[in-house]
Amino acid sequence: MTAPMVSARQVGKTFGTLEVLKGIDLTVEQGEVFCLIGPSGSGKSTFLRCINHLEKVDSGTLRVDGDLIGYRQEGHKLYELHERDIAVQRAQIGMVFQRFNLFSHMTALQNVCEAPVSVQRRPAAEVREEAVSLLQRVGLGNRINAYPHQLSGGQQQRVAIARALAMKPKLMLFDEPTSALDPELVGEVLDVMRQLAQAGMTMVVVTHEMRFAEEVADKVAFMDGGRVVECSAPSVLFRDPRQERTREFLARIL
Amino acid sequence: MTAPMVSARQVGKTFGTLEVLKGIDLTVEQGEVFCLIGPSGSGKSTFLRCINHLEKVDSGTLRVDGDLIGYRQEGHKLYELHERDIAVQRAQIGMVFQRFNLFSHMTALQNVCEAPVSVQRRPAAEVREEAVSLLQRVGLGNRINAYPHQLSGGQQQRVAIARALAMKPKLMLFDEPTSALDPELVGEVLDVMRQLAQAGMTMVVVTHEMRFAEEVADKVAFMDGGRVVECSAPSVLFRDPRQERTREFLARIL
Amino acid sequence: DEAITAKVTTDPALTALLPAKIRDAGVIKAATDAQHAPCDFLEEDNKTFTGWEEDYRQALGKKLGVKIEPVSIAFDGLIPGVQSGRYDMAMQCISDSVEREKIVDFVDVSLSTNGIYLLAGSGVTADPKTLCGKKSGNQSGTTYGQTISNILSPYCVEQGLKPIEKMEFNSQDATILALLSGRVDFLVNDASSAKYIREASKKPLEIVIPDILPRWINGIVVQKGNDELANALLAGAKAILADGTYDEIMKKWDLQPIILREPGINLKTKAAE
Amino acid sequence: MVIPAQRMTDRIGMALMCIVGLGIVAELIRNPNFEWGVVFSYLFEPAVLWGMGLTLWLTIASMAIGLVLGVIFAVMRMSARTWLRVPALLYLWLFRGTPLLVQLIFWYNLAFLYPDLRIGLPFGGATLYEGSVNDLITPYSAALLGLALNEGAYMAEIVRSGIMSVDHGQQDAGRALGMTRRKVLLRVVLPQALRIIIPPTGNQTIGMLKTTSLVSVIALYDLLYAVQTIASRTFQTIPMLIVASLWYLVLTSILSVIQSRIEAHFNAKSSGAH
Amino acid sequence: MVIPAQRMTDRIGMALMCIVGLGIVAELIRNPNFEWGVVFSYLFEPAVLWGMGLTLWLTIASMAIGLVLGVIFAVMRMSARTWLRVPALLYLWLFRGTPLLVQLIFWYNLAFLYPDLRIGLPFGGATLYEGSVNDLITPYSAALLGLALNEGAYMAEIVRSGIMSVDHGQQDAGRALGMTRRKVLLRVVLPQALRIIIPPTGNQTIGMLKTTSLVSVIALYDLLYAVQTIASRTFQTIPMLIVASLWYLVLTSILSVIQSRIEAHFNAKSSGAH
Ligand SMILES: Nc1ncnc2c1ncn2[C@@H]1O[C@H](COP(=O)(O)OP(=O)(O)OP(=O)(O)O)[C@@H](O)[C@H]1O
Ligand SMILES: Nc1ncnc2c1ncn2[C@@H]1O[C@H](COP(=O)(O)OP(=O)(O)OP(=O)(O)O)[C@@H](O)[C@H]1O
Ligand SMILES: [Mg+2]
Ligand SMILES: [Mg+2]
Repeated sequence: MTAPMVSARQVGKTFGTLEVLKGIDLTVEQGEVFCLIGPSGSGKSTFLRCINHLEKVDSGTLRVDGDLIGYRQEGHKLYELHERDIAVQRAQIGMVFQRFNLFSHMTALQNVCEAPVSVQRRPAAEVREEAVSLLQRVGLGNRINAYPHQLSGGQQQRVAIARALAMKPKLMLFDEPTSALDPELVGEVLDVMRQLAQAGMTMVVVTHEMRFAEEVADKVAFMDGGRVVECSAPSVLFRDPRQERTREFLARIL
Repeated sequence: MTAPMVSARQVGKTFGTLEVLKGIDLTVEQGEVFCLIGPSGSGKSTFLRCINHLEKVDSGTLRVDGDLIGYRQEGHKLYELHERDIAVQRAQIGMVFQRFNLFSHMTALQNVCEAPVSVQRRPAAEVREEAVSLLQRVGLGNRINAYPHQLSGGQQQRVAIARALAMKPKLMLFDEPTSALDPELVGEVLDVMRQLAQAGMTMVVVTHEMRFAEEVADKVAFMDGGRVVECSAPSVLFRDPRQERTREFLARIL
Repeated sequence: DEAITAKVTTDPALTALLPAKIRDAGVIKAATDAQHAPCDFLEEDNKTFTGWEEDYRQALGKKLGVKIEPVSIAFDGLIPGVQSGRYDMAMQCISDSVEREKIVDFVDVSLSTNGIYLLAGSGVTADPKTLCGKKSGNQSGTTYGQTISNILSPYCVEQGLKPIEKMEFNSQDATILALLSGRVDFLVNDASSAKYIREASKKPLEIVIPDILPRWINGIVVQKGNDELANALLAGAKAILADGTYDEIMKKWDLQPIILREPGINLKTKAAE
Repeated sequence: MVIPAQRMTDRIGMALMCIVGLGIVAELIRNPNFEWGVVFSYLFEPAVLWGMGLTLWLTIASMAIGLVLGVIFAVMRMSARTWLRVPALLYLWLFRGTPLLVQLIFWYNLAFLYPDLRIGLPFGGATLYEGSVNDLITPYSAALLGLALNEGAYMAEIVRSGIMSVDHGQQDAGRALGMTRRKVLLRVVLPQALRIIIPPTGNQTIGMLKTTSLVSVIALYDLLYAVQTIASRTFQTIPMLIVASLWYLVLTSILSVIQSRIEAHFNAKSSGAH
Repeated sequence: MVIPAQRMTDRIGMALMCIVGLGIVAELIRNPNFEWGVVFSYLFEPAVLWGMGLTLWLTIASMAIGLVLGVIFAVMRMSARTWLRVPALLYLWLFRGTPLLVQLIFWYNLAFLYPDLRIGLPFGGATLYEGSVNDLITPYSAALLGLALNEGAYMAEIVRSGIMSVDHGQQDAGRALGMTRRKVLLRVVLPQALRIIIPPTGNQTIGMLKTTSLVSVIALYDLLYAVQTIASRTFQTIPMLIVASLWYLVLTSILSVIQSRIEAHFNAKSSGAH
């Protein structure tokens, strides 16, 4: 029996006095595409950041591929991991941010090559070749030497996706990856994501693209006020939601 | 006969060697809601920035409410306006950016109050009252004292809209105003925009929300490669586009 | 000065007085701030030390059978340099005082007196009353300031006149510049600088020495308690005084009035006792 | 139960820090060469306190003027207009390029170069003021002139780096709201640039405390000069330098506290705070 | 035909700039008190050139070391670990808080406080080195030690302000890619911080050219000391200071050109460039 790719148990997170996550329970199986939807401020981004320990979980446990994220368990004690061990965990988890966060002093190509070369220590020539083909896949074959500020918002986000994919992660986290893309290009990117899903990539996607969620996701979770209100197959959640709150939310956006 | 609110004649713009706008001809009538759609990099943002002279037009003329923007005409000569005269023109044109651009050292309320007080020199108390009600209208009545970094992306963009509205502009420019908003909140904001339209506000909106364009816009222009490919009523453009390129674009996103 | 030093003969009995470490090295490390003509300054090449004290050191060294090697260092570094043992002695027309003798030992070898320098035709005379109410200038970190505030100014007040307005400058040339630009009416400096200051000034200068000005004793500074070295230096000083070398040097520099005929160690404290 | 990482490293680090710290303190107290008795006997000497007063006064005044000059010249240097940019560049070049000592001597002895000053209408018009430059330029005004003009040149670069750090979208937003460049600068850019400007300005201020000692060349008696005067009389150079250092440390500490207060204030507002 | 705004203002400004500029140049040439003849006769004096060599060498060496120290202490000061932060704060406090003059005298005369140095194994182990501190600390090493440690404290604040200016999202992105904090710092944050760090570092370097003159207190002869020595012999203070100023201006100009080259390089890459 393989462990689930992501398994969250009673995950809680507080910023100062603001309780942002109030006990999240979620399981993402291997190879699953898991979509997170919910209103603004419901904690979707925060939960995603907890998955690769960019935010420290305050209570509960979070496992990726069976390993506790950020901690080592011995008996009942949790020992926080050393930074370089956390880095090793993160290297296996790709992340695409809401706000691109491209390295602004590097070209598109350098952005994509940076981590495979400096973190995974793979040969530069090989990485470069792969990076070029990744950039072509996201439609930027002709802008590989442009700096981020020379690219439009849409172009920047596509570079960010290529950058995350270059690490060949076993799990990909997307925080509204298409929210800055043109509708015309959203399709292309969603295609890439679909291919990834078919190749067995596990993905957690925060998105407002309900059509994508309905079509590609294996499971959809609706979050509100730091809680998972409802989590089920998209066919169920979108057509026949159990909770009143979900119904309200969907009524307003569909 | 009233002059059109925006009238662009052969507007051209070049960045270095890159010709971004290749002669734009457009007319936006008073009280019209005018939507700009098109693929990434087609020059939509650039054209919008030309309307309030944030980018200097390289060739052609651009008039808002009958006045040349950024220039004064005498005979065949165009005299560039003094900066403070351009500022006066801009004060009458509201703008909402793709990337919020909230003043990061001010609270939401201060962001909204800043320009009416310091540019229009209106009494602070009166402005404050209006600002609070504007923030309530965009659903942020309870976050008026938060700084931008304490707000989620969606919340920030709503403050930005309130900030532009506070100037009581005669023309509003929106550059993908809802691209960072949650689907749930998009509706609320579009409602605000609808109300504005009914109150006679002229709006130029770059958007990927085709449903909004179809429903609210009086006219839709499709841009590609720095040119207006097609411009007509939404019913015509979306259902029965004349141009092959438009058809292709719409096919992919609808 | 080669011509003078050549005539000095080394006295092995004096060499024996030196501390073993110095005898072995054959060198006495000396610190000075070579920005003070005519005591210590550099020749045109800006490398070779010159000044009456340099000639004195060469003669003294020859007499003692060692080389006295000077190093130029800003004034703030002189005393810590001697205290830390980096330098065996410091010499830069340093005047002796009871207070200073508590920290270091002095081998006193010369005198000094102050002079009033003024522009020709300024109406100041050797009568100290003519100085009252005027602006004075002096180099900071020297005893000239005390001459003004402890002797001249109180004298003026005693006489029922206005005290002197004192200003200090951090180098001799800045002080002279202040006089030339009319910023001060007169300046107090070492009387021995007369020849040099006169030559260097672009305007004619006069020097007056009122009677009420005191005479100071100048000496070589060594580390406190380094009696062996102090005694050896004193013996050497007596020897070059006895054989006439000292007089010859001072004649060359036109400074005979400041020769100290009875050199000694810590003369100020001894005088106080 | 959650055990933080690197607890061991942290403990060893803390222990090491305490041991080394105590060692240094013990050494400072024990070593007789520091002569604490002498240090304390001169610490509150009126001449020293007066010197410190002058140091503090000159620092505050010249930093205030320097900051204003810095903003003006930073904006001029970044201007698209040649006739604003070139003078700013020349100013920066000249005042950063020559030693402050020289500038102070120059201002103070302006009378040597120009004995008389005549302010009048141009082209042989009426004389408005005529007099000796020495009367006009007192040691204080010369010191302030020299320090502030010099500081202004350094501050201009610091302000420029702060302005560069503000996202350009902020200016777009301000201008779109109808603000003039000037208003955008004052209301939007500078307040945000301040965060970046503060640390190097703190540096400059703390540096200025020490730089003011150069004014001894024009007959003003600052803190360092006061202790040097005492040291040159008593030859207790090291204890007297310790006296000055202690006071400088006190002033630096006060300035650092003020700086971190201001920084905390700005960080509370700004998105850069993490 | 398009006519740019403020053409009139621009023209008047340009004219004014030229007139004032020419006036100053004419005045400099005409006024006999500058004694250009004397200036030029001493300009290439070997002692002056030697002094300049030392000035330049000390500036480059101490800025290089200072920058490295600055990065290290900036990171320590921003660390969450008390035992890293506190020593960094103390270092900053002590080295910014005391005059460089005092630090130089302290290092140079360390032998006064500790005449002998003994490096040995702890707890009474074997002696590895034993000797006089004076032999170990030459004027050069004392100067470099003093200047670099002092500069490091100032650079730490500058580097910190640069690091603060980098958007925090950049660190998130780096860490999400599996980079350690160290790698994020070196590969992502510092390269972007450089843009903001360069102008104040240029300031410090240009300031350091002048600061090196303090080494005359430990028997090293820099540019300023060289001209002062000549002036003390010839009493031609102003011409000699002009000699020094001209060389400082030359060095400053070279540094400024290097600085603007580096800035242009970074601006070409960075989004902050507008
Ligand atoms: N670093 C922080 N410090 C304080 N509060 C924070 C921080 N980050 C997020 N928050 C707050 O936590 C709440 C949840 O934020 P989060 O970004 O996770 O929401 P979201 O669901 O991703 O919203 P959106 O769709 O608008 O991005 C919001 O109210 C936000 O203001
Ligand atoms: N300041 C600039 N300098 C150089 N090129 C620029 C600049 N601003 C925009 N561009 C380029 O001009 C083109 C049009 O950009 P614009 O931002 O107007 O496109 P857009 O239609 O708004 O695209 P998107 O939907 O991605 O925002 C793009 O190729 C972009 O890279
Ligand atoms: Mg989010
Ligand atoms: Mg755009």
